[in-house]
Amino acid sequence: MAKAAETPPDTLLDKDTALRLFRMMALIRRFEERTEEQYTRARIGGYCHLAIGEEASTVGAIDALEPGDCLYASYRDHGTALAVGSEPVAVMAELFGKETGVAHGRGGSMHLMDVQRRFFGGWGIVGAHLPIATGTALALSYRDLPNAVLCQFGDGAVETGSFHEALNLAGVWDLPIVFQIINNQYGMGTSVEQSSAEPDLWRRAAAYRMHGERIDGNDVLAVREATARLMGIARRERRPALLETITYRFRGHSVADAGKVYRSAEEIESWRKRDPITRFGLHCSERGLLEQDEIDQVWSDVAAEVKSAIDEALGAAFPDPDTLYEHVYGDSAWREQFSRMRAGAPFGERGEERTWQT
Amino acid sequence: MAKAAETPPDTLLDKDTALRLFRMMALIRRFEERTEEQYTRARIGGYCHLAIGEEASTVGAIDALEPGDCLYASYRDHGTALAVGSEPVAVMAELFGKETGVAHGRGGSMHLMDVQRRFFGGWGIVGAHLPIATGTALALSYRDLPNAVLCQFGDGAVETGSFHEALNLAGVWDLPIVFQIINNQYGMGTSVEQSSAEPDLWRRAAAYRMHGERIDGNDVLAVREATARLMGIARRERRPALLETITYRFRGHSVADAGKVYRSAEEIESWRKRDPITRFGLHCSERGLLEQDEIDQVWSDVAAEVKSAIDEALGAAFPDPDTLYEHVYGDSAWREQFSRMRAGAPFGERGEERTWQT
Amino acid sequence: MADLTYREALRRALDDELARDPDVFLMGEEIGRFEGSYKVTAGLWQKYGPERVRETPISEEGFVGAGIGAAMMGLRPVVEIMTINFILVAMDQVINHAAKIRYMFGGAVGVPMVIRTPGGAGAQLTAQHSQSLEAWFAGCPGIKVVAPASVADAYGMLKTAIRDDDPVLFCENLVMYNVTGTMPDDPDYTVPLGRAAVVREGSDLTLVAHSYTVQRALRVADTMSRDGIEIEVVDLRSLRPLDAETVAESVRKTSRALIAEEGWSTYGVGAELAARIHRLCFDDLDAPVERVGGAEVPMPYSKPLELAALPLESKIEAAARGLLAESGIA
Amino acid sequence: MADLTYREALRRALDDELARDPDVFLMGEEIGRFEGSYKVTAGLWQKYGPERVRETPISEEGFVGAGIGAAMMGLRPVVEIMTINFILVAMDQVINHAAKIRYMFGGAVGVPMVIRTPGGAGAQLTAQHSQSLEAWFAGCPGIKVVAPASVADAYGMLKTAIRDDDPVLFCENLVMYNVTGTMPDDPDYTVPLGRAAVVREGSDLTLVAHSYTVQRALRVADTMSRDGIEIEVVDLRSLRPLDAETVAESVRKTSRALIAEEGWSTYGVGAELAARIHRLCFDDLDAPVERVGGAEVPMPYSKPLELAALPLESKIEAAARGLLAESGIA
Ligand SMILES: Cc1ncc(C[n+]2csc(CCOP(=O)(O)OP(=O)(O)O)c2C)c(N)n1
Ligand SMILES: Cc1ncc(C[n+]2csc(CCOP(=O)(O)OP(=O)(O)O)c2C)c(N)n1
Ligand SMILES: [Mg+2]
Ligand SMILES: [Mg+2]
Repeated sequence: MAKAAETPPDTLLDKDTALRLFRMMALIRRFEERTEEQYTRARIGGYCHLAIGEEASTVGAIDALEPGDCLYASYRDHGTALAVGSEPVAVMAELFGKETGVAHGRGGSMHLMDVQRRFFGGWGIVGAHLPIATGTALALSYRDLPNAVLCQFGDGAVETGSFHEALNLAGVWDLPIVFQIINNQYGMGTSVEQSSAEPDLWRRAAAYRMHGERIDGNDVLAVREATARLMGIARRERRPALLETITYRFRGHSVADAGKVYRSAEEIESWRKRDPITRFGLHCSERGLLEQDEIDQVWSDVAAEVKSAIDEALGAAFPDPDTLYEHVYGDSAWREQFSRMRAGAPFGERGEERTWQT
Repeated sequence: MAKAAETPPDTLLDKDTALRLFRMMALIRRFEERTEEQYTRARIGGYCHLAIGEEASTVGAIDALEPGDCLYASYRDHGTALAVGSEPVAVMAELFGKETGVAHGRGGSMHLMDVQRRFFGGWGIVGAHLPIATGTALALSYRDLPNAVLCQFGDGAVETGSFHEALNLAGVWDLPIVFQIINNQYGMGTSVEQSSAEPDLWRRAAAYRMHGERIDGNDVLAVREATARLMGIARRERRPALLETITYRFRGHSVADAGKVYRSAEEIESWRKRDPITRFGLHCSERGLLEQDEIDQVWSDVAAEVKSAIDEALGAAFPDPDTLYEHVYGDSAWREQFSRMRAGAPFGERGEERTWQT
Repeated sequence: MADLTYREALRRALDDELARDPDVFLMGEEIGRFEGSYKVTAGLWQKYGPERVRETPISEEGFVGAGIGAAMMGLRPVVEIMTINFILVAMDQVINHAAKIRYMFGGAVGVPMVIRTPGGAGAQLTAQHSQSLEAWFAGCPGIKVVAPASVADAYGMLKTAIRDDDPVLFCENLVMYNVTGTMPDDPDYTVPLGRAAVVREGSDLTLVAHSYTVQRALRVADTMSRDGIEIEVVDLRSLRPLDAETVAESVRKTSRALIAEEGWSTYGVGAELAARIHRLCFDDLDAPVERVGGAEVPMPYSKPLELAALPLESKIEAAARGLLAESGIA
Repeated sequence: MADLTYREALRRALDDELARDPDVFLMGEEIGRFEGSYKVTAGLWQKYGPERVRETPISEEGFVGAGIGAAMMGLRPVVEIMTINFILVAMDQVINHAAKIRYMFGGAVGVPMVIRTPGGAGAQLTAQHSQSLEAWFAGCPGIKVVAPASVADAYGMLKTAIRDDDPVLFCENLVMYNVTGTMPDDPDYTVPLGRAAVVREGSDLTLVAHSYTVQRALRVADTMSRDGIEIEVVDLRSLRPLDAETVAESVRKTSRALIAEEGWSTYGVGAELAARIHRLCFDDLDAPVERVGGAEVPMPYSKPLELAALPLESKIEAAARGLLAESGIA
């Protein structure tokens, strides 16, 4: 197990990389803050799970992916989509439920994805995407492709049966997959100690003879190094791994939760001091990689980018209600058959059979 | 981890105990052999899973239970029921589907039980009774009772999500339960190596900060000692444990499986040499605990006992088909309502409403 | 008579039963400190402590199973599944275990457990969080399935369910929680399971619904009443057993039946009900039974699509008018 | 035309598709060395190797999920669930995932996966191993549910299902495996999904069934034919989508409909069908649609009880005669 303090050698870090990582974390932070605001203005519906504070765990890991690698995430996925490279405007449009959204407005906040970029989604049933991600790793192996899967999920997912079955399958079948626990220390209001008989979650790997490792998830370089290393082993040696990145969510579980009943103000404050973005900024300026004015410039750039994403997404069209039945099934014959169904009537019943309109 | 060779001190063993253990294993062996024969004579239907060869794992563990302890088992449960003390005739009657069977003919081979003796069943969905057994341990703890639960299952069940969720709950809630893996090395035709990323199944306990231990499941004394010790800890300290007993089934998975495609004749033969009953008999005679004529007497006694169980069970009545709707629901008002339903008609429809008979 | 919310009525029923019977305990995710994802259990953890209001990890299969095992010992667990969508990971425990134990074991042991869980849609929660799956459970012998649609029923039926000796799936609805209504003052008030109720009388058409859709049905009836059309609304209340006789009685009077539900129509609650009504009222019907349900799509996120998918009042009304037209009333 | 068993027809379809398309692979418990619990995959592991005929641990949730994730990459997994009873532990993967992915992701990715699984009862397998749960899946948008009842359909529909771009639940039946029938010689023979078939013509009553119950229906029709009563038997073949029009056409001719199924009637396949028939044939029916299903109990072990619970020919015949009597034919 690598220790939290073991920041990887700085040789890894050139200016371009530093800027890219910093910029992406800043973009996500800004995007999430404005998302919260858009939610309170009722432009976004449903659940809205922010990952403010967890940017290093997301960005560090995703930055370590190579072309052809595949990614899965939980519903707390706004940052994931951005880190993968999806256009902020397409992500915001999805949150607004617009036709130009990444999922054409069908998925919303919890189900962002970008199959072109091999981001296979944001998923809403805790733990359930682990077996699915495992199947994608199986497909890579079946096709003898040189890539691997990164599957991210929360600490709460570790207690689901799906976690166990997925890790065992990955282990016994030697699949190229890295399971990343983004341990923000709570599943809604339940602490890891309360939900896990083994609160050192990384130790669960041993149950599958798998490599397990815990790192400081607020250290973007540590996350990036560990992910790159484990994904490398997965790609080359077809050996899966479990990576636990310790982080914290500053906000509540969702926008509806103040996040204060189950944790103390001191605890939150202590984590704010470890803000991954501030910390990485400091790291970079100390090492002369980024000047303060460059940092300031990034912040104003991302603010502008998010603003224009919002503006553009606001102007986009909602899906046409007449397309309601599209995409239930794939092949076109079926699509046609189902598109003529009358909304609300039993399946397969045709609108034109009735004289009255709905 | 206790080693396979560490047979517990003989001081544990007095003549009565030796006789009781030997007798029970012999009874089970004989009962199972005759069951197989009854099955081929079509007096028993459905699946029929024999545990010939596994007697020490069953008897040793169950002998360690104290009054008030609760027991759960898988569908391979004929020996379990006998070991618990259910009448052989009631067990055989169940296999014959008779009203006098332990479950009044409703459950059959896979669902034996004896609630009076706190044997809470034989269960047919692999792994699914582990959470249920955990709930019974929760009830013991809730009621502050000084007992514990013994939950037995096969090696195949270890890969189910239920295993993971149950062990985690037992661990995080400090429940009085011992999970016993009766590792007969195959789930149907699949070997443990093939299905488990960690084939040392006992090591899975560590994932729940739980004590894990593997012992020779063909050594009835070792099984008894380990179970007694771990159940003692569960009772007194409310600490769960995982106990793996290594054994072997001489027959196929069920009477329908010859059991030879997936394992070699040599392998089977090598295990026959480790027959738990022969071995315990030898152990007892070497130590002067049982004379050969006593052993012979046991074998002829149990043969007679099984024979009379068969004879009596054969003579018993089948359930009255008119009782079909009994026990779907518990309270009597409901029972009455449902007993008037017409078989085959939608739920709640009354027989007398129709003029024609079924 | 006091006015309160559906949520508060449920909370009181839990509180009363916890106080009344030491064998009753609650179990579920976030039901303690967090007060329940939808706040139904607010204050109970503080009042009864962590043993009787037991917070669980995210292990539905595990803790539904644990509820069964505790119930087999005579306790009366009330298990909360945060929403009905998540019960699918515990489906085996509910269907293959809770529902079958008493029978399979020849009557020797029962499972007096309640599973409380809200279903429903309408808040843009998308495909994995917007389902109404109760019909599937209602098709399974050995469990009872109820779905109260009023404040008084929420209170009275939850108490009855907790006292019942068999597993009861107690279906709540996300949109109902804030609905207010009156509740009888009687602290011993209970409502028997298995009986439908005529919640509005009318002569022109019988509109049958359950859970939140009853509220929609009542609004449709009010609207159409302004045009002189009187709709009789039947609240099913219980899906298993199904009180088809109360429905049939109404249909015999009105000669027309429309069933509305939030779930998918095909193989849904309305399918069974339509089959029953036709059977029981074959000579009374002026037109075939009509059904309105949620559009048969995984629920989309975008508001205009979601609205197009929901069985809104406008769609129920259109179907009612269509049915009346079909049977000669314009 | 060759005579072979339903089991062998399935095996050939798998063999043909494995040979035809390298993206097709099989996955499930005991399907390799052990040749499948019911021997449907016999010989395929030897022929195609362990990558294409993948044996799994007892982890239905895990490997159904893995099938989904592989299908999202464009592979065509054919997953075997040993019996439909065990699919309940993977229900979340089927309903919340396989069925919703294409829609939820705006059409960007589909799940071309087949889940093969046998249901049915009759061999004293008891409550946890005797269910027919297909109606529940048939109620879910996003999946297709089929249940072939003949050797030719077993072959032709399995091939079509494997080539389909969406998840298909392919329901087999334990009792069917040894049933023999004829199969067309054409190696390109396929059967489209979603179409019912009239498998016996008749004028007096339409008897609708699916899966093994079609065999029972045909026997009942033969028996009653000796008394001069001609029953038309419709094999549904597909439960989602449901070809109600083919059924209705038959009922318009016979004026009477009886639905038989192995599962529980209430909220079962027959419920939906009865609702549809009444709707489509309102003016044609001489009597309300009648249903026969498995008794609504967890299946008991004991033979006399099991026989009492099964929808045997005698019960179907009695219901048919009752229906004829009710509508004036004695
Ligand atoms: C199977 C299931 N049960 C319950 C829920 C409700 N739920 C949504 S998020 C959540 C907490 C998850 O915590 P964690 O995995 O730590 O992720 P985090 O929210 O911290 O990112 C719960 C219980 C769900 N979505 N799925
Ligand atoms: C969830 C589930 N999947 C599959 C089966 C079919 N099945 C019955 S027994 C068995 C093997 C179980 O092996 P193991 O747990 O080792 O017990 P053993 O038979 O060796 O006693 C399987 C796969 C089942 N009953 N339940
Ligand atoms: Mg978390
Ligand atoms: Mg085994």
